[in-house]
Amino acid sequence: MTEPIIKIDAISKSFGNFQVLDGLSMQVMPREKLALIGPSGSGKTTILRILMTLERIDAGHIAIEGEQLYHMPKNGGLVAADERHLTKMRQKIGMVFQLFNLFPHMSVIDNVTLAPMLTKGVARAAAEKRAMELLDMVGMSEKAKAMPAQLSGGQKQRVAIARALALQPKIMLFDEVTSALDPELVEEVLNVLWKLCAETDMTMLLVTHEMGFAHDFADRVLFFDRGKIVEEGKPDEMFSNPKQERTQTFLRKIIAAGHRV
Amino acid sequence: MTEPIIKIDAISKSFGNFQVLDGLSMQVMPREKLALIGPSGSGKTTILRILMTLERIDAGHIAIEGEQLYHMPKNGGLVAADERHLTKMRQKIGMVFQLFNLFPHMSVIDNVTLAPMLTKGVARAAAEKRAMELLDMVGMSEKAKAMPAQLSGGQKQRVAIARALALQPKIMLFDEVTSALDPELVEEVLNVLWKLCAETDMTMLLVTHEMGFAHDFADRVLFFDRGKIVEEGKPDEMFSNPKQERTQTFLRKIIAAGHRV
Amino acid sequence: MTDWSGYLSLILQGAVVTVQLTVMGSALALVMAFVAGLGRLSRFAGLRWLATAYIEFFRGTSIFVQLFFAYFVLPFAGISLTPLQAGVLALGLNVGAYAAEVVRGAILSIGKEQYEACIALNLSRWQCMRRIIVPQALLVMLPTFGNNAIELLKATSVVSLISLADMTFQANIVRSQTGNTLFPFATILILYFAFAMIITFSIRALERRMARGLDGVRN
Amino acid sequence: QDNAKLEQLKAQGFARVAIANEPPYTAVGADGKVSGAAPDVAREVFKRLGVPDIVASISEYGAMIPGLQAGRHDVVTAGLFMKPERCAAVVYSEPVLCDAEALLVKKGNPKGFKSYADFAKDGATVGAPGGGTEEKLALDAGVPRAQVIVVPDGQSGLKMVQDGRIDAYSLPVLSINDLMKKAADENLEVIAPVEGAPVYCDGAAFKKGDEALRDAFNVELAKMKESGEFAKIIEPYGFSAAAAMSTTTAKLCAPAQ
Amino acid sequence: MEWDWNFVWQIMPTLIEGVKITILATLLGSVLAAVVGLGIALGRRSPNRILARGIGFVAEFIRGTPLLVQLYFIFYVLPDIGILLSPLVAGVIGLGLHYGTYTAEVYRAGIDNVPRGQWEAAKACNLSARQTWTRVILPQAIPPMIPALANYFIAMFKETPLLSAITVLELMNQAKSVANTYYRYIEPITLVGAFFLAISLVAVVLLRWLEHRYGRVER
Ligand SMILES: Nc1ncnc2c1ncn2[C@@H]1O[C@H](COP(=O)(O)OP(=O)(O)OP(=O)(O)O)[C@@H](O)[C@H]1O
Ligand SMILES: Nc1ncnc2c1ncn2[C@@H]1O[C@H](COP(=O)(O)OP(=O)(O)OP(=O)(O)O)[C@@H](O)[C@H]1O
Ligand SMILES: [Mg+2]
Ligand SMILES: [Mg+2]
Repeated sequence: MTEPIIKIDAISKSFGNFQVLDGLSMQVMPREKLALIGPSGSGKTTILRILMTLERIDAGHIAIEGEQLYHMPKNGGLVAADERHLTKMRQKIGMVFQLFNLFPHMSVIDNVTLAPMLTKGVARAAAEKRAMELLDMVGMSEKAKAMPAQLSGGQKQRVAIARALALQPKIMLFDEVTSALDPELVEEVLNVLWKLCAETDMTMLLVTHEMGFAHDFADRVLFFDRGKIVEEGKPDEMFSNPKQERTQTFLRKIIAAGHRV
Repeated sequence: MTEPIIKIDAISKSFGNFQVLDGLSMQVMPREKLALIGPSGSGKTTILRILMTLERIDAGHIAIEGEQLYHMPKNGGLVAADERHLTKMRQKIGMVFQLFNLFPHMSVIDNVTLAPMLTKGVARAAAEKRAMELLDMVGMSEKAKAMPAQLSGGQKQRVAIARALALQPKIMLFDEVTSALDPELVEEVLNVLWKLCAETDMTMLLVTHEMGFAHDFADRVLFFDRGKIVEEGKPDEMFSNPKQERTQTFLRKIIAAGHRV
Repeated sequence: MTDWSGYLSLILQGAVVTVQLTVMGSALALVMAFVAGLGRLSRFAGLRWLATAYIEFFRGTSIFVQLFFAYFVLPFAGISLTPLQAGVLALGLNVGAYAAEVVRGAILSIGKEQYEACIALNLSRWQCMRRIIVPQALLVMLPTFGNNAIELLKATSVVSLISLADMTFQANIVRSQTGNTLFPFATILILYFAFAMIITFSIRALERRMARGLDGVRN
Repeated sequence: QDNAKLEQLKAQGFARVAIANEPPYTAVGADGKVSGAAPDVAREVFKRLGVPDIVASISEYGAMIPGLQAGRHDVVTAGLFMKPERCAAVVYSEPVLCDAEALLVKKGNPKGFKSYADFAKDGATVGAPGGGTEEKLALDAGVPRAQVIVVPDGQSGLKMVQDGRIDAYSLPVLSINDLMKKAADENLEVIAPVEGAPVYCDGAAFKKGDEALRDAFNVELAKMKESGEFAKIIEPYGFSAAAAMSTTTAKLCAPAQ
Repeated sequence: MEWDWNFVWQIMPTLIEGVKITILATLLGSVLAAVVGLGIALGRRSPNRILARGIGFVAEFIRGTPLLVQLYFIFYVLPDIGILLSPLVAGVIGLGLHYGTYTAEVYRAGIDNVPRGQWEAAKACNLSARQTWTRVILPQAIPPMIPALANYFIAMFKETPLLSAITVLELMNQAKSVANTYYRYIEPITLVGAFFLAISLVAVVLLRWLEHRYGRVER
C-alpha cells in the first residue's frame, strides 16, 4: 500500500482565544485530488496556510512524504523545525492565494518566471518559454508584458495560477482559484489542471465554494464545519447522498436553488 | 412612461492604447435589477467603476436621474464636472468592490457605521443599530468587533456588502460580490438583496460570473464581450435561448458542463 | 570698490568642496543605510545589536562631536585622515544612521501577503528581500532619501570645524572681510538651492521611473 | 636640546598656521590670499628662521587648540589672547598684537555708557561674542546674565544695535573700527576704550613640547621688535607696537589678580 | 584638569535653564513642523494648480537652504520690514518651517502608499474629500511614517544649538558661557553631551513605543 503524501495528525490552531482547528486529523494520498468545502469561516484557508507554513500550529504533527513538516529530529527526539528545515520542506509545496498576491512591481511574465529562475536555476529563455506555455493555457499570453495593476480580476487570478504551476511542486494548494472566473474560464482552468495531473504526479488540495467545480475536479471531497471534518467521500456519493445532517443542510439549499452539484 | 435612472450614451474608454469601451450605450430603469455577464476582461468592472466615477471617460455622456454625471451645465454649455459636482452625484451611488477594499485600520462595525455617520449625520447609536442589523443579515454580527485582517475571505466580502448597503444609495453597484462565498451564503445574500429591493426603491447593477445567481436575481441580463453589448434580454429567454453566436458559445460550455443557468 | 568677482570665485571654490563632500558622503550613507537598516531586521541577534548600537550612537550624538572625533581624536589612535576623508566619514556615518531607519521603516511597510507569496514560491529569505521586498520598499524610501541627501548637503557647512573651506565658510569670510551680508549669503542661498533642486529632481525622476506600471497600486 | 621640529619645518619648506576670520587680525583678499597683522608677522619670523613660507588655514576659535594638539597645524597666530588657562594648554611666544575694548552704540551714546558696570544700572543690554573676553568682563562688572546677550559675529552685533535689540555691542577696538568702517552708518558711534577694561595681547601659540621652536621664534621676534620692522608690519593695520613691547608673556599668563 | 564635582553642582542650575529652553524650543518646533508639514503635503495636492505649485516652490526653497541662513533672515532681516520677533519665537518659527518641509515629504510618501482601493472605497462610501483624508487616508498613512517623523524630531533637538546664532540661550550657549566665565570646559561640555544623549535616548525609547503601538496596519 502506498504511504500518504500528507499526514495531518491532531493539529490545533487558535487566533488569540478563537480556536479555528481543534485536533484535526486527515490524510492525502499521492496524486490525489482533494476538494475542501464548507461554510465561510470554517477554517479551509487556515488549513492550506498551515500546510504552506504560513501559520504555526499550536499542537499536533504534520508529515509530508513521511517527513515531519513543523518538527525535525534532533538528538533522538523531535524539536520545532528551524527556518532551514522549513525552506527544504517548502520545495514540495506551492500555493495559489485567494487574493492572488501578485508582485505588483513586476510584469506578468516576470511574475511567472521569477521563482523557477531563482529557486531551480532554470535559464531565462527556458523559463520564459515554459511561462508562455502556461500563460497560453490560461489564456493570458496576450497580457504577458502587462503589469498586475492593469489586469482585471479574472486576469490576475489566471496569472496567479500560472505562477504557482510554473514551479511544479509535488503538492499544490489552491484557495478558491476560480472565484473571479466566469464559467467559461472555470472550465478552461479545470482542463489545465487535468492536463497537469496527467503529465505530472502532482497532488492537489483545492478549497472551493463552487460545488460543480469540486464535483468535476476532485477524487474525494471533505466537508468542513467549524474546523472539523463533518463528512468525506467520493464527490458523487457526497453530493447525491450526504449522510450527515450538517452536510445535508448545507447542500439542500444549493440543490433547492437549482444548482448542480 | 418612466424615465431611465441611468442613461449611458456612446461612452468610450481606453487605457493607454488599449480600448476597453467603444461607443457603448445602455439604459437602466428605476428599481431595475440588471446583471452584467461576459468573459473575463470584457470591461464589466470598468463600466461599474465609470458609474462610480473612479475612472474618467474619454467620450460620451452619462446621465443619472436626468442629471449629467461627468458634465455640468455652465454658461449655457456643458463643461467637465468638477469635484464638487461629482461628490454630489456620488450620493446616489454605492459600490461593493471585487477585492473588498475594507478600511484595514477600523473594526468591522466601524467600517459599516463610518459613512452613514459622516455623510448622513446619523447618530452613532442609530448607525450601530442599523449596522448590526445588516451584519446580522449577512451572518457577520459575531465578528462586529474584529479587524478586517482577522477575517476569512468570505467574511470580508460580507462586511463589504453590509458597508455599501448601510448608505442606502439609489443605485447600487455590485462587482462579483459573491465570488468568495459558498452557495449557502450566496443564497443568503440573494435573500438580503431581495429584501432590500422590496423595502426600498434601489436600482441594482450586478457583475457576476455565476450564471445561476444572475438568473435568479436579475430582471434583465446584459451579455458583454470586448466592451460591447452582444445581447440582452430577460434571464429566462437569454439563458434558454440565446440568439447571438457569441452568447451561445459562452453559454454552451456552461450548459455542457451541466451547470444550471 | 570691492572686487566681487574675486570673492565670487572664492565662494565657488567652496562650492566645489561642498559638492565633493555631498556626493561622497551620500555614497557612504547609502551603503551604511542598507547595511544597518537590513542588519536591524536580521534574524541574528548579534547583527541586530550591532546595527542598533551604530544607529542610536550616531543619531544620539551630534555631528559636531563626530566630526571633532574623526579629525582631532583619531590621530591619537594613529589614524590620520585628511580633512576631506574625515568630513566624508563623519557625514556619511551620521546621515547613514538616519537613513537606516528609513530603510527599516520602508521594508516593514510592505504587506504581509508579499512575504507569503515568496514563501509559497519557495524563494529564500535573501531572494525575497532582494527581488520582491526591497524593490517595492525602495519606492517608499526614495522621497525620504532625497531629504537625507539634502540634509547632508546642508550639514557639510559644519566641516569648517576641521578647516575644510566649504561654501558657507567662504561666505562667512567674505562677509567679515567686506562687511557685506547680502552678497555672500544670497550667493550661497542660490547655490544651495540649486544643488538641492538637482537632488530633488533626480530623486523624482527615479521615483517616476520605478513607479511605472504601479499606478494602480499607488495613487 | 636640538630643534627637531624646526628642522622638519625647514625641510618641508613651510609652516602650517591656524588663523581666525577676524579683520584686521586676518585679512583675506578677493583672490583668496591671506594677509593681516598676525599672519604677516608669523610669515616674516619664519622666513628669518629659514622656513620660506607659511600655509594658513582659517579655523574657528574653538578648533584651534585641539587642532594644535592633534598636530593638524604647527602654530596658531590668530588674536588668541593670552589668558592663564590658555597658557596652561599651549606655549605662547612673547606678545604680538594688543588691543583694548570698545563699545558700539547709537549716535550720541543716549544712555551715556562708559564702563561695563554702567549696564548693570538701568537694565540696559550689551552684546558680546560668546565665550569672549567682553562677555566675561561684563559679567564680572556685575551685569546680570540676562542682560549680556551672546552674539555670534560682528555683523550680527552691528545689526542688533541698529535694530535696537541691544543697547551696545562690545568688541576689541580695532575690530569695532573695522566694522564701523565697512558699515558706514552715520547713526552709530564707537566708545573706546571702555573704562576699567584691561588691555589684552595675543602671541603665537605652539603645541606643548615645541618649546624649542617657540624659543627660536621669540629670538627672531625680539630682533624684529628692536629693529622697528615689527612696528612697520603691524601699525598699518592699526595695532600699537609699543603696547606689545611694554608687557611680557610671563605677566599676561600670571594667574588672575 | 581634574573633574570637579563642586563645580558641577555650581553650574547645574544654569545648565538646567538651558535644557528647559532647548526642550521648549524642540517641542514647540516639533508641533509646528508636524502641522506645517501636513499643510504643505496637502497643499501640494490641491486641485488648485497655482496654489499647489506655489506651496511646492516655497517648500523646496526652504528645504534646500540651510536653517542657519533662514534663522539669520528671520531674526536680522525681518526687522527691516518692521517684524521684530523675540529670539525664541523666531527660533521656533525657523525650526518649525524648516522641519515642516521635511515632514511634508514624509507625509507625502505615507499618503502615496495607501492603496488606491482605499480612495475608491472612500468614494463609494460617498465620503467628502475632507472625511476621506481624516478618517481613511491619514490614519493609514501616518502610523507607518512615525519612525521617519521621529527621526526629524530627534534631529531638530540636536540642531537647537544653531539657535545661539540668534541669541537664544539654549543649552549649548549656556554651557559655552559658563565655560568661559570659569575657564573650565570639561564639566560643562561633558554635561551638555550627557544631556543630549540622555534626552535623545529617552525620546528614542518613547518613540519606539509609539511606533510599536501605532506603526503597523494589517491589510
Ligand atoms: N489572523 C487572524 N486573527 C483572528 N482570527 C482569524 C485570523 N485569521 C483567520 N481568523 C478566523 O479564523 C476563522 C477561519 O478562517 P479561514 O480563513 O480559514 O476561513 P475559510 O474557511 O477560508 O473561510 P472563507 O470561505 O470565507 O474564505 C474565521 O472565523 C476567521 O475569522
Ligand atoms: N489600469 C489599467 N491599465 C491598462 N489596462 C487595464 C487597466 N484596467 C483594466 N484594464 C484592461 O481593461 C480590460 C477590462 O477590464 P475589466 O476589469 O473591466 O474586466 P472585467 O470584465 O471586470 O473582467 P473580470 O471578469 O476578469 O474581472 C482588461 O483587458 C484589462 O486588462
Ligand atoms: Mg478562505
Ligand atoms: Mg472585474
